[in-house]
Amino acid sequence: MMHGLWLSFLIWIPVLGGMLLLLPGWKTPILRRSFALAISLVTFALSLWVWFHFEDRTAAMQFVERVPWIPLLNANYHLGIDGISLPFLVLTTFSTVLVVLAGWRIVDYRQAGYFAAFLIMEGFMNGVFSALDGLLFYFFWEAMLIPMFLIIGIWGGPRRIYASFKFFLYTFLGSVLMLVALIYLGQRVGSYDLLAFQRAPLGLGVQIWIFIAFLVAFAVKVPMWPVHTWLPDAHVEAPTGGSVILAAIMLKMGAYGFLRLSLPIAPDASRYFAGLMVALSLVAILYIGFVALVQTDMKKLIAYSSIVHMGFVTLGFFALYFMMGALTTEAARMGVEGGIFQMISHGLVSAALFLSVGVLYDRLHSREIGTYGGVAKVMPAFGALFVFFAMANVGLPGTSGFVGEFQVILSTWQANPWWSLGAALNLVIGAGFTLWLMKRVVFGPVQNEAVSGLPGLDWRERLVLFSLAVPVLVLGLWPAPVIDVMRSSVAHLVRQALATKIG
Amino acid sequence: MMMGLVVTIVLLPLAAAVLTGLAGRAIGRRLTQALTIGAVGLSWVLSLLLLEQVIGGARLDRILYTWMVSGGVRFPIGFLIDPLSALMISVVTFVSFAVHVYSIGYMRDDPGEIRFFSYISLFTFAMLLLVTANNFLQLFIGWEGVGLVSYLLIGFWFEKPSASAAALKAFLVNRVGDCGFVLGIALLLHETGSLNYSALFAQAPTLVGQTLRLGFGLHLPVLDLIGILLFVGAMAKSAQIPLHVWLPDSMEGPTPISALIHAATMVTAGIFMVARLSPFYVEAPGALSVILVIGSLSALFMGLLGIVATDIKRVIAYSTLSQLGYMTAALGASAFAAGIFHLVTHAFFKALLFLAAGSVILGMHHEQDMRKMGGLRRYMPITYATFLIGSLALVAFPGFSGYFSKDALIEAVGHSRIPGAGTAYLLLVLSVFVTALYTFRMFFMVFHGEERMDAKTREHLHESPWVVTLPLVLLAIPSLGVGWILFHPLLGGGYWGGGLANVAGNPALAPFRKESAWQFFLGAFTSPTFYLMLAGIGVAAYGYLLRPRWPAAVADRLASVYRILLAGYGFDRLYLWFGTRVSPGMGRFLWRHGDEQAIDGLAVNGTAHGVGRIGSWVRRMQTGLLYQYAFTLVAALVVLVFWALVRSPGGILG
Amino acid sequence: MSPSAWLQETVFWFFGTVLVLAALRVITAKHPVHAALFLVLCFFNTAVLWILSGAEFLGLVLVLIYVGAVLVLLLFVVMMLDVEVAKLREGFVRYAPLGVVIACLLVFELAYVFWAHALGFHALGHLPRVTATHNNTRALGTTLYRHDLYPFELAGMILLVGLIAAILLTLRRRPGIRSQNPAQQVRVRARDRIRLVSLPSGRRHSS
Amino acid sequence: MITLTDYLILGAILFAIAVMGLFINRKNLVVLLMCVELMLLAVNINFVAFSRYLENRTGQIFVFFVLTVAAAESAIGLALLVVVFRHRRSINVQDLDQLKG
Repeated sequence: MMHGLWLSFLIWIPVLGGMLLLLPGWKTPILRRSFALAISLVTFALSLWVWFHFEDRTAAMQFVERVPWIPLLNANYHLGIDGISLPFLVLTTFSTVLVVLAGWRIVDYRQAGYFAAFLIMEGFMNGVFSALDGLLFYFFWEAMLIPMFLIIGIWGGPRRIYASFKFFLYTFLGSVLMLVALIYLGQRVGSYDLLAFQRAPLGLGVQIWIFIAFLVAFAVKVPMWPVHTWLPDAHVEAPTGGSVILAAIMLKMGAYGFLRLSLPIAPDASRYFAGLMVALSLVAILYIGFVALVQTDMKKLIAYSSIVHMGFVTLGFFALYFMMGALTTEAARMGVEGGIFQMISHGLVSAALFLSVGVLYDRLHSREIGTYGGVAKVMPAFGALFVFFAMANVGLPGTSGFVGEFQVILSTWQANPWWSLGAALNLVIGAGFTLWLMKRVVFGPVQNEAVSGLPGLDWRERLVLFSLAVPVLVLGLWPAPVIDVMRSSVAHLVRQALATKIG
Repeated sequence: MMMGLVVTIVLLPLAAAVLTGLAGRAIGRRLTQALTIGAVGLSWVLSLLLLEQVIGGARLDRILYTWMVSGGVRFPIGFLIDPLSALMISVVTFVSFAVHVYSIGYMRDDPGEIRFFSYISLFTFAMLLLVTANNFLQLFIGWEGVGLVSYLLIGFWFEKPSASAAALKAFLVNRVGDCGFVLGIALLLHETGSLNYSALFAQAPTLVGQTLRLGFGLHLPVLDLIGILLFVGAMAKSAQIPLHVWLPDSMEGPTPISALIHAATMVTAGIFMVARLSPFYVEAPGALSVILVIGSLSALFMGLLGIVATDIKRVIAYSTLSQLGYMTAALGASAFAAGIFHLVTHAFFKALLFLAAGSVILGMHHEQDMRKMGGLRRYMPITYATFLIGSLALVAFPGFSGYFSKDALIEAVGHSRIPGAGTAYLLLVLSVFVTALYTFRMFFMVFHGEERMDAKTREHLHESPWVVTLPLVLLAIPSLGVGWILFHPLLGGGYWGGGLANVAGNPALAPFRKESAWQFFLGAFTSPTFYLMLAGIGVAAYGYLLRPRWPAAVADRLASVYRILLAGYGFDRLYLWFGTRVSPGMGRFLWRHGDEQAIDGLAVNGTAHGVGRIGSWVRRMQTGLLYQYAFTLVAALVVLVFWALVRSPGGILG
Repeated sequence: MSPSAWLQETVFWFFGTVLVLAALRVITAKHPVHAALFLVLCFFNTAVLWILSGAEFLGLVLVLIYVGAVLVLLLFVVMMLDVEVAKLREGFVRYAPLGVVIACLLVFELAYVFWAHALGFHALGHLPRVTATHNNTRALGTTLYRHDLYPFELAGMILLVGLIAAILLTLRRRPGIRSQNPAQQVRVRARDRIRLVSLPSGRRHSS
Repeated sequence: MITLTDYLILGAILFAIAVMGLFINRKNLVVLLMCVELMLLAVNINFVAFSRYLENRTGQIFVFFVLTVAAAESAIGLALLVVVFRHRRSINVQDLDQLKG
């Protein structure tokens, strides 16, 4: 198993790079941009290195680093990853590269700050995914809000102040409760080691409170119905890059929190609340699906579609308590794996969709669906890519969007056929809102002169979209590598989640 | 060796599609055509090789690679080659090849030509993936793959709003089916723990009699439920009532597509799937009954719609619906071989009809309304002849391929003992008349009678180029002859070698065991269906050749029926209402009232406003007058001390 | 009862009574100057009581520093300010009952605490006698300069801060009054004061 | 004999009078200051008495510090009073409501 400072590098190289960008004295903007790109590429390469040196036959934490941090509280600078966090690390570093590329020419206002914010955020997000200490986790969790808050608030649209505050307060409210729960656990266990939390026996009453505290924090982040309303606003107002990171990574934090904290630390409470969680997930899938259908703003529509997809994720996680029949643990594992895969796929696909909308927005400065029509005629390559990503969003087999949905539907049936039906209805509703969007934006007659004068994709946009299309396709045709990486860890997690900690 | 062969057959069209799709503009249209046609043609040739091997007894059931292993369940990609899939491969590649060639002429002036060729190659790949699958995952991938290409091709002329709407409709309706399909897969995974066909076949007998508790007092037999759920997918793909609505609209796509996808291959995927799973379906008689009823209903009622349609392609589309109904009914009667037999012959003659219709449309400068045609036989002799062959095959004129498959099919349903077979038989026999009526109505309206087109069109009327007529001739040959060749091997059971099952003791196909094609041909003249068919042709001739005013009079007399038929029984209107009124209305309600008013208004901004309001109320306590603060402080002190005294042991009250 | 005890008790009761009465007058006096003077009386009485209980140094300090400095300062201020007394006594009667009630309640509660032994001082009784050789000042000094040196220094610092703050607060620069600014005087440079102007030499213009 | 209780009661009475003073002289800032002085005095009496009772000088040390702080407080308080008076020509507490929310 590997050791060394790799995770620290993943966290602090982008943070330091971002800070360097903020220093005055950069001669030209191009130099600054190139530096940002270089930093993000280096980080991405590092994460790939980690991926290839990861040992996927064990559920134990790897690349562990542990240094005393606050001895008074027995909190440690404790990092480590398992098969659940690894894919997210790579996803984070990958998305950041794309965001830097996508913002290359588009952002001209306070460019240094823009790139710096993304780099710093990347570091913190990596921190969340690799922290194994409760306080450290909380530190990264909150720290990453700040760059995003600034990104929406400074480079956002006209209602950016409302949106950024809504985003911040919503998420902050939840995480404060998480802090309370973490402190309680820290006091009780005597350290903030997440793994120790996972091992500590807890009574059902205590678990329920802890679960509720975590739930509020994570449900907001996921976001689950009914605490989802910050997301459409945040997405609409955020700049393209912000939307990409928000959709691709930030939403995953909540679900990741469920996996890392809620399920293993409070398994009995999770069982206790599983019915509620499943209900909320199904509501998200169906209710939000209908809401998405009537959106007239492209970004809003995609934002709502994100909520739907995250509904699948939570459904996959929490259905595991209801599995019955011959395939109990198998189905539970399949559901969790499906949820995780769905997150990764959604990270790629929604990022791609937001980037695609960004491509249109950069040209006509409108996100209204009614402004467009017949884009495929004018920008054939873009149209093809946009439709491709839409198909991935719909969950067409052969794209990554299919895999997770398929796994979740299959596994949910083992719990309750009706739930499975509810989830499967998204095949229709999801296709409805996504393809209706395509019909109105990409297809149809060329709507107006503005559209007919649209310039095609430049090499940079092409590069960004293609580099997303490739993993979407490859993971759709061969999801095994990602599933293999997480298998042991998921099996371990399911064992923890199904065990009891009472007494 | 065989594996390599299969992989080559399947991947060749994909390679062509990817190459032309990505670099089509760079390599030009000539090379694009050459590449795709070459690939599909090669696939066809190789498929014949494969067929030969299969007839020689070779079988293949192997995994190519593991897609993933999740939760201990293996999701494989692999191939199952047996007589059924080998037959399907050769039909698919052959029709696809013919359509490829035909498209050179048909799509000549279209700016999207390269895209078109790339699409149909991709389609061929997806369809091959579907028919060669040995597991449900791959079946589903191919299933959705053909759906995707169908979507893209219906919306090929995406600038036409009606085309993109039709594409969307097709996709959504198919998705409804997929919903059932996926759930069916989930259930069978639940029961068998595997996605392989073989596992299902092996375990199906042990599942007989087991029920699934669904809550609400529902206890359904597992096998029937699996069968019905999977069939829901087939209903959408093979356009059976009530999920048929997308197929008539799909005629918005280019005509070669209508021939390839919406007549010959893709829509038969559902039929193929049921036949593929026949060893399982025979254990689920309840599901078979459902299939039987739905199929026979579709056969008759979709045929009736063909009588009133005026768009040449729509008539053929309705006839496709009806014929698919026949096949479905055959499956339901447990006469799987008859269904597949009809599938094969139908693929040829329906593709032929569509391509011939395309040729007509090409000649008419993209006019599809039959009321503006007439007398075309003089201008387009080859098209006329081939169209006639196709029509005769369609109405099951003795000797033509359609006769062998369809009459055998009807007879098989008649012999079947599946519950519902009696009614189904009646419906099917009735629709023989209907089929003949609408087919020859179309035939006479297009090729005979007075010339109703305008002068300008007439001037330019001429026979289509050879790339168009060659496929017609190519397809006319099997339309004529394939019935003779295939009748005995397919229905006699010699070909299948146990590949297709039969419900135990069901005599549906028993009469054909020993019959030869010739004997069956002779039997035609004693069967009632033959005379019903003649009657249909006769009525068509009367109404559209001899007394052209008569049909309008009949329509007037039966105005209400006519209106119902024109509206397609109202399915479209119902779905449209649901799709454009109910769902968006619901969405808008949930959005405005749920999200914006309840959650955002009350909970989120409501909290903020509430805090503000409480603040402004509490603010009044802050008078800024120090003595009031002091007073509060002291008063609080008094109270606190008092409290402490009360609480302390032996306090004031104690 | 020994004579000294009797004496002590008499002194305590006498001065205690005067203290209470004076305090009452402090809060009821019409004019703030009177109030201040009664406050001085209060402090004197308290000083006596402290000396009685053996804290003679503090008693002295109270008289010398507090009365001598602080209260005199207060008196000065009161007299300097031209205060409208009548207006300030508005509502006096209205709030008096409330004040009396609260005060009585407070006294009752506190007395209850002391008498009912609620605090656990079961031996609340006689104070230890002070020996004649006891030197309170020395003892206090020892403690202050040894034990509590840092707090002591800190107290000094607090006084200094209070001093500076008071001066700064009341310091006012009236416009139109010329005053020196030492800082400016120190900072001054030659070129601020002298301007060298190169005038054309005394040649006459040729007109 | 004078007991600790006597001293404490005396302090309590003094404190109560000071509190009462706060209420009935609710407009005159100067008298309010004086009342605060009275309160501190009451507290100091208690300190001294306890110091004697427990034979512990810490009480007296505390008195010392309280006196220090009280002196500083009244110095600054008076200074503020003067400033307020200069600005407003009044020391009526009712006029000083800038802290209102």
